[in-house]
Amino acid sequence: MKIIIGSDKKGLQLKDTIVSYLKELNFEVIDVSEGGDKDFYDASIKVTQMVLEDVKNNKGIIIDEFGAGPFMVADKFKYIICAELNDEHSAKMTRDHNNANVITMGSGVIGEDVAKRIAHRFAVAQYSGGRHQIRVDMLNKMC
Amino acid sequence: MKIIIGSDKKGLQLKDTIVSYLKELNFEVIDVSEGGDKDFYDASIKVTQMVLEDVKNNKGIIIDEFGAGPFMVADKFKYIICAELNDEHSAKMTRDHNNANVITMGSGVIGEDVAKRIAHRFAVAQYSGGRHQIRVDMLNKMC
Amino acid sequence: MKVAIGCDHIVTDIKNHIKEYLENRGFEVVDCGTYDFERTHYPIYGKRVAEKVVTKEVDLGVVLCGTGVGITNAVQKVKGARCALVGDVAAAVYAKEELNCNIIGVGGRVSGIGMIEDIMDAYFAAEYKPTDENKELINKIDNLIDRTDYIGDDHFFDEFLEKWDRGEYHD
Amino acid sequence: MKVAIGCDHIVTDIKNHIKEYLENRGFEVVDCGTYDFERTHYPIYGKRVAEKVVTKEVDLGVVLCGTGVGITNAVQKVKGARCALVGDVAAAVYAKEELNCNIIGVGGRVSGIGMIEDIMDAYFAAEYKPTDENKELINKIDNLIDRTDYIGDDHFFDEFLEKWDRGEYHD
Repeated sequence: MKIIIGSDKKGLQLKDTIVSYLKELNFEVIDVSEGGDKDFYDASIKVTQMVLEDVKNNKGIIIDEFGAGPFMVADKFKYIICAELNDEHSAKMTRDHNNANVITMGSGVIGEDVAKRIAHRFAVAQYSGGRHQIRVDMLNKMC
Repeated sequence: MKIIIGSDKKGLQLKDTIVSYLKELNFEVIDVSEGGDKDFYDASIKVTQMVLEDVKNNKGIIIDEFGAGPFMVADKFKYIICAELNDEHSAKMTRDHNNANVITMGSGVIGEDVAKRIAHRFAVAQYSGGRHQIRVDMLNKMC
Repeated sequence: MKVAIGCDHIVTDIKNHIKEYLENRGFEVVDCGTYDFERTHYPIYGKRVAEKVVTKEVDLGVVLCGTGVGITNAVQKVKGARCALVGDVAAAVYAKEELNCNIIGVGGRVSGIGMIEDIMDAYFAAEYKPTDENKELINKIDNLIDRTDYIGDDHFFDEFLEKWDRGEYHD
Repeated sequence: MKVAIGCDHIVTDIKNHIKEYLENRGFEVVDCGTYDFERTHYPIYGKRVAEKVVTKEVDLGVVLCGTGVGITNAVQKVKGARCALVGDVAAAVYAKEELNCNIIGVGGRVSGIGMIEDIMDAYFAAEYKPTDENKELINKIDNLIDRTDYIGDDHFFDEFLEKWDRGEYHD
């Protein structure tokens, strides 16, 4: 499992913090936005496309100031299930129940400690499948 | 009305951002922790004591990594009503209903945009008194 | 202001509360369901809300499930939907002002009802501020999906619902 | 584990939910009220919970009101209480590990029930990690209040309740 991570300039500082943190925890992290991309659109496209290369195993994280823009971009791709996250509770639930393969976070919204916990929970969470699969099948038929 | 603001080193960056932001909005801001205090205790004592000099008019803001330590300190003083804030909703309610005169925020918990909105709402909010005064009287009789 | 609202069975009571809150503001609210607490599937309701918004049957939309993640995903898969899932006022205002967000999502088990009310106030009060830069971004987002064939197709998910009824999805 | 819990009339249903949640974990929960939705005053219940904690009648405490601000203030005014008001797991864990936080506060209209459950899990699982530095900080915090005379005084607020009954507090 690879974790692909990208950001624009406003998300750069938090992105770099999360990259270091996940590397320390021995996750395989690919930083696609060294120095920060021009805008959230470019960062989101890069992360999303690399996640789609192995969509069952890869996970993506996109950071800008609010998380909303990257969510609008990433989630438009078939087989991407993206979660715009502000809290640790959702971070746990979203892979477990929703099979999310990308998350977005806003550096202007959450602090570093909360962001680290969200990233960690997302990185370790497993999809529980079962009854949840019908909803994932429905989403994957769309767009 | 003066807004007294302080922080330890971990809250320094966010504190400086809030100081500039409130000054731009033409509030009278007194920064008691230039460069950041050694720990949250020292910053909290300085802010609290200056708020107490004119407790009906002054407001205080204390920032460290989590907001919890400053809350534990400031709220131990008679006539201080302190709110540990993570969200904009509480920021509005807490002066209106609770007559809070000090708030604390954690730079590791909330992002800059949310922190600015919290600070602004706290700065402009007025105490609505009335039925809420019984609870304030009760708090002020304690400690 | 005409607003479509949708949820899953985890948060129907909170959806009803928001509906009433918006109606008290004078909005006309189109309740796309679900209407009770019987187990159902969030994509059905997310798709319905998004379709009403992108076909201009309503002005804006509100969606929620436990975390908000599931239902906002269904929304986003509809061409023209620009949804934000928020837990604070700052992101709600940004999404509307900068990206002309047309559907706002919240997590009914994540945010409390006072916070949700504040988010609603801020989202509906904010206005899109067009700039050349954000118009181009919005255009790029809207063009990421080509398909529109499932808009208005109420039987689009039937194959999965039949599979569900046959007991083929189980824990 | 013995836990005292208290709330005001705005969030009694959420308090009941948390009580049940903690009992299902095997905790003994002492419900300090309020018990219904009749208008009352948060300092009464915050004081009760804090007193049970600082007199070691229980191990830890949980308090909530709409935002959590009011009731956590009453808690903090009791010598020996070290309360944190949180909306996330990170601050809950920090407060317990570093400051041996003995009463945790949440906002019932701010945080959703799933978030609150997660905060409870994290707070009760975390353990205080004593260091010379944090022991000194805790000591300094505890010494900020001298008075202990109102601990256990159930009539401490009577003068205000009588004034309330006479209709002297009104909007």
